[in-house]
Amino acid sequence: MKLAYAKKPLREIFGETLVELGALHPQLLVLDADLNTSSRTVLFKQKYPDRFIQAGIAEANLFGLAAGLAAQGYVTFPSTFAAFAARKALDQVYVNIAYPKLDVKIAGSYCGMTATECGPSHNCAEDLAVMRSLPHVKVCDPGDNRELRAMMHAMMATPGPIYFRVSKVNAPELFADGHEFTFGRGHLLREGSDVALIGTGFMTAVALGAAELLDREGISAAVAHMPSIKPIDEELIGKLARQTGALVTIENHRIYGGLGGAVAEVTARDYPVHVDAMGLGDTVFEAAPLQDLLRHYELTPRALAARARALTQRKRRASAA
Amino acid sequence: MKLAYAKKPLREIFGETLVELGALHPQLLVLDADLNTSSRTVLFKQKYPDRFIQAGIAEANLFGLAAGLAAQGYVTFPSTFAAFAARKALDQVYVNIAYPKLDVKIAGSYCGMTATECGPSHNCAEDLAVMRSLPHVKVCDPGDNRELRAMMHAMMATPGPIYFRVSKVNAPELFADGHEFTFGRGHLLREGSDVALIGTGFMTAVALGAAELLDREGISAAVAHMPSIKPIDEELIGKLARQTGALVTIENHRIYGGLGGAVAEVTARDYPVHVDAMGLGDTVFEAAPLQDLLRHYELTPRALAARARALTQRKRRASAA
Amino acid sequence: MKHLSPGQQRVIADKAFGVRRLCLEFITAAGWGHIGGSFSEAELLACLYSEILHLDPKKPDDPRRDRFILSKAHASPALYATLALSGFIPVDRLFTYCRLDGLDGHTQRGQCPGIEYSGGSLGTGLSYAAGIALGLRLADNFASRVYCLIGDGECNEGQIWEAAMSAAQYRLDNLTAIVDYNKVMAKGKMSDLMAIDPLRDKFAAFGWTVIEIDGHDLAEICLAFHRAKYLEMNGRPIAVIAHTVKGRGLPEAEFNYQWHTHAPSPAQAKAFLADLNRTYSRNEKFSRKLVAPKDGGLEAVVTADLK
Amino acid sequence: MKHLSPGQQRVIADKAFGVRRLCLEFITAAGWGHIGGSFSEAELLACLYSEILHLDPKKPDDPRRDRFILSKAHASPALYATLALSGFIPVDRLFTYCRLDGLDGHTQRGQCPGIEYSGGSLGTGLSYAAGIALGLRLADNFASRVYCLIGDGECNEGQIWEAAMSAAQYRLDNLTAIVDYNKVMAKGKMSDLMAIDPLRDKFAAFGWTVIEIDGHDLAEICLAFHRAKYLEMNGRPIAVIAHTVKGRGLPEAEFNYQWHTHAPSPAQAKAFLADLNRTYSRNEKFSRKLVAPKDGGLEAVVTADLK
Ligand SMILES: Cc1ncc(C[n+]2csc(CCOP(=O)(O)OP(=O)(O)O)c2C)c(N)n1
Ligand SMILES: Cc1ncc(C[n+]2csc(CCOP(=O)(O)OP(=O)(O)O)c2C)c(N)n1
Ligand SMILES: [Mg+2]
Ligand SMILES: [Mg+2]
Repeated sequence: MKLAYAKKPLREIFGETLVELGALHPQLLVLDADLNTSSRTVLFKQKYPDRFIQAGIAEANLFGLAAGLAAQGYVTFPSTFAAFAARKALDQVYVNIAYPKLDVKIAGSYCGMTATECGPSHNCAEDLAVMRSLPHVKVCDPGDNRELRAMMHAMMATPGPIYFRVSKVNAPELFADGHEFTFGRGHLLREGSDVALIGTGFMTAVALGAAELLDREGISAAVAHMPSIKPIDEELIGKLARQTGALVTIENHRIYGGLGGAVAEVTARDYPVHVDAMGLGDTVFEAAPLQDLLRHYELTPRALAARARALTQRKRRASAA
Repeated sequence: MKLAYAKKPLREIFGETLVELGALHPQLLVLDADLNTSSRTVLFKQKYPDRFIQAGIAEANLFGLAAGLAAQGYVTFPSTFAAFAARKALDQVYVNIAYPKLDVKIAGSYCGMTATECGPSHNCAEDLAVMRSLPHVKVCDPGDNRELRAMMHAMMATPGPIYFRVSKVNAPELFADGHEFTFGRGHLLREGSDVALIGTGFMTAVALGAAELLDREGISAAVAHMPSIKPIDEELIGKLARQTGALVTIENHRIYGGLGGAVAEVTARDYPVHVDAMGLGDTVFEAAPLQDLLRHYELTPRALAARARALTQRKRRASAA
Repeated sequence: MKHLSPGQQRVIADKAFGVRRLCLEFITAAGWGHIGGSFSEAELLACLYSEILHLDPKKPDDPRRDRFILSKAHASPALYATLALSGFIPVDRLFTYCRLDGLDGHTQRGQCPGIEYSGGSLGTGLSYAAGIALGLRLADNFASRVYCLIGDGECNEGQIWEAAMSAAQYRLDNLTAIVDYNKVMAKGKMSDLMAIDPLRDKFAAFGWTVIEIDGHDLAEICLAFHRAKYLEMNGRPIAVIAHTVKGRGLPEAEFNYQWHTHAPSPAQAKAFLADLNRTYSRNEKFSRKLVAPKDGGLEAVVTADLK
Repeated sequence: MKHLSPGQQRVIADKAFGVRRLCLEFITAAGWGHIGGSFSEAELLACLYSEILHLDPKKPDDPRRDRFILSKAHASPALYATLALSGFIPVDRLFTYCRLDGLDGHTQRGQCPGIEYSGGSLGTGLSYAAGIALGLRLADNFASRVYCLIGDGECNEGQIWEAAMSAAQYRLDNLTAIVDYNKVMAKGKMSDLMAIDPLRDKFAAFGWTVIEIDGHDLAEICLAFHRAKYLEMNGRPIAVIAHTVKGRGLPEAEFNYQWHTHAPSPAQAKAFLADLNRTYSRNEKFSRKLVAPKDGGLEAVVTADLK
């Protein structure tokens, strides 16, 4: 199955959907920390200047303001780079938003390696683990433009804190119009019996590519997409664990406590099978163009196929023994 | 085996060991953020006033100063509550300390539920997950006074960033004089064949208690203590997985991405067995005395024994089927 | 400009004394709490809740209410006591302080009527208060005002200055920050640990109108808030720097960081009440017999299960 | 007090021009980089590295060296170019900017000689610089000074004020902060987004000596640093507020936030070099043919593997 790639990057859809939601929800406010043309909240700013709040380069205050506004009945979308939401302002996100369960929707843009040339100070390979470790916060990483849009619509019907990822990547078109997003629901994109590849965000495209490579050598790989990391689709994980007995996760994130960690926590509790987690190891995403980063850190269809192949062989040996 | 409990709380040993190390290492500096009599760095302050730096109530600056000093060849021990190291100053810990691998040893006191009456703003049930998600950072939670002391001595022989937990708890005396701490090394405290209980920090005392209760009903429970959470003792985890096929972890922390997560990541990758993670769920540690918190959140020998019993039964049913 | 009648003065003074007495009682019963910062803010809270804040205990969520944010949330005992003495919560509720399902050691939004903010992490309250003030503007609510009480040590936190900068940028003159300038933080004197002087210049340089007062003088306090409310609506947020005495009312605790966070024994509490009666020439008693709690901690829990 | 000879002036002016020309070249080659903030700081860096900093490219780790911290690390291109023109790194190294195993888009401690600090997260540099200054004191090193260049937008960050407060508390007069006050942040004018005026009053209220200069006037810059070094050793850290023009030298980029972070096409770069030659009445050329990189991104990687 040949994937088409979106003409518009995810961040553009983020901005457009904010404008769309702004028309439907007068209580929706957007807050920025001097990044609006990068995050694309500028689109909302142009349409609703009175509902756009510029907090300057002060992320702690950004989230404190968003919390105070939410306490008055507004639904606030404070937006900055993932690094500054998950790292710089984590205390404010926890104590003023997560703990009191306020209605704040946090968009972490330039997530994972997608700050690219910005280098390790901006690339953020820990936001999923950090946000997942907080109480009451839903954590998501959309796979394509339609899913991001559906996700943002779902947020407005879902009270409480939500963290979701945005990037400047042109995502593959995984889904058709009318695609539905539900918190805690994943999607089986491809059936398979030997191994299951589980992706989140745009990395699911890599999983689909790997499945194709594996298919060419007669290995049947299922592919699942997990846009909702907390809560995560335990049922789908269980189904794949039973069907294949071998899972490989791939994420634009460090391999500690993110998608791989969340999946391992579920399988270890309920369906003990092998889970091989692919992502960044105990290091940082250096500065480089996206294509070079994907290759250097071996987050490619070829690399994933190799890991999946090794795991299926291991599984065969184990069952043979 | 009846446990004796230390007369002195862990934090007192932290302060005393700083003084001890101060005499051995003239380049050791201690930094405080207006908490020295609580964290007990006050002992170092009294002994080495010129090597004690008061940063005031400004945790971001605390870690920035510690990084700049470390860059000049000092080994710095910035100390504050776990909540303010892992949350308030996470960006500084990441960008100025973890990423450049500076020689900073971060003591997170009042960890987990041990801020007790301070309530959810101070109790910190995410520090292990957060610190584990960062690159280059070793993460530890000592089980008793002798281990904390050994751990701090080991740090001085181990370059690079380290995060370790301290509390005001009187820990059980798990180890004898001369106990050695090695990063990545766990300890098997009790042999067992039906199930393995894995604890970290002072929660290992709860695991030992539970093993005793299980023993009374004829269930043979191994008990392992994991003071080093990153790196973690994969060999010991593998051994326990093979021997018992059923692990229960218990930690003074939320169950996402901490000890339970680290263990599940290892077993899922290499030794697929059941891992039941006990700790705090998707909520906060409310304000109350420690004994009430342990009971309310069901982090007691009885509760752990019940979970372990259920898991062994489940395992039996599975192997029977 | 409104002045306080002797009658009003008495009502407020009674409330301030009652706050101190109650704090002594329930902090002793809880075995935990912050006396120093509760006693330094007693008059400020008594004035706010008697004369200044538009609040109705029967309608604690009235959108047109004034908002009060205790950024220095560790000093919640004085706030809880003030709420009890102002009809928001029954006095008995105070004795659930730091118990499971009781009042939080700091503050939890919505945990009891009158608590707007989940606090405890210093430095976060003024941003939150500025957010509320901004929200009131966006809702065209010009009736309500926002008051935020911050600690002097808390002014070490950079976020206070981020919030200050933004409140000036947004021209939030419906926001009043009050600094409980009691000269002492948790472990010592501000001047020794991390000085914030000249504090007036700092707020002025950040675009605020500054009013400096004696934070224990009821008339000065009320006058300052009236000025803030009626005279200073010029687009600038208002900082009231209240010079106070940490632990005010207890000779042993005054300016003594060792009473920043420490609970007295029942015996000490009795002696402290005597001190209070002497200081304020009164003759009040505790409402109940005080017993110190004990926490057996980990050992108690483990050994109990193994019985 | 030392003054600049015409000869020294020429050397510094040449370096500042060279920095701009090189930045244009390697930012274009990388297809990424911050022109606005690099051009506003060019004269500041040229003066520091020609006349002020005690640094030896042959001994970049000499403990008695001065330390320079670029807190506004996104403007690293100008620093890298300055290091190249000062003998710390070969000019070719500049063309590895933003490539794997090349120079970081911000700065990485130890990645190349002369880089002391891993930066990119705004607000963190001044604390780090204060830590170094404190470390020098503890080591009885009174020879070395610490210079930290921060952005004006960066002054929105509360951590800058935490660091400022502590540097005054520690009496770090071996620390000089330089604010590149170019009036523009990433997405617009400071005054529209989050104003920091009156900046002089802010630093003064935080206990610093303040010197205000034209950040493009070589004589004024050097004079200010000499004053900071020789005249102002009174226990107060020194803030040099350098009034600059963001994008200085390129009419299109001056005070234009759209050139805060944006790489020109090779054609644009040529035109910009012409502008530079006109502005500074020179006639320099690029050292190599410029080609814009292209990043096929996710699609390129996935489709290539499926070939
Ligand atoms: C971010 C943060 N750091 C540290 C603490 C621990 N702490 C609680 S109160 C306190 C001292 C506060 O001093 P001040 O602001 O002067 O309050 P007051 O004197 O009115 O009690 C500290 C350091 C905290 N609650 N939050
Ligand atoms: C904490 C943080 N927030 C946001 C950014 C993204 N960012 C990079 S540069 C910049 C604007 C900086 O403006 P200023 O300090 O005035 O620098 P200059 O004008 O000299 O380029 C921003 C918002 C960042 N690098 N760090
Ligand atoms: Mg104080
Ligand atoms: Mg600027």
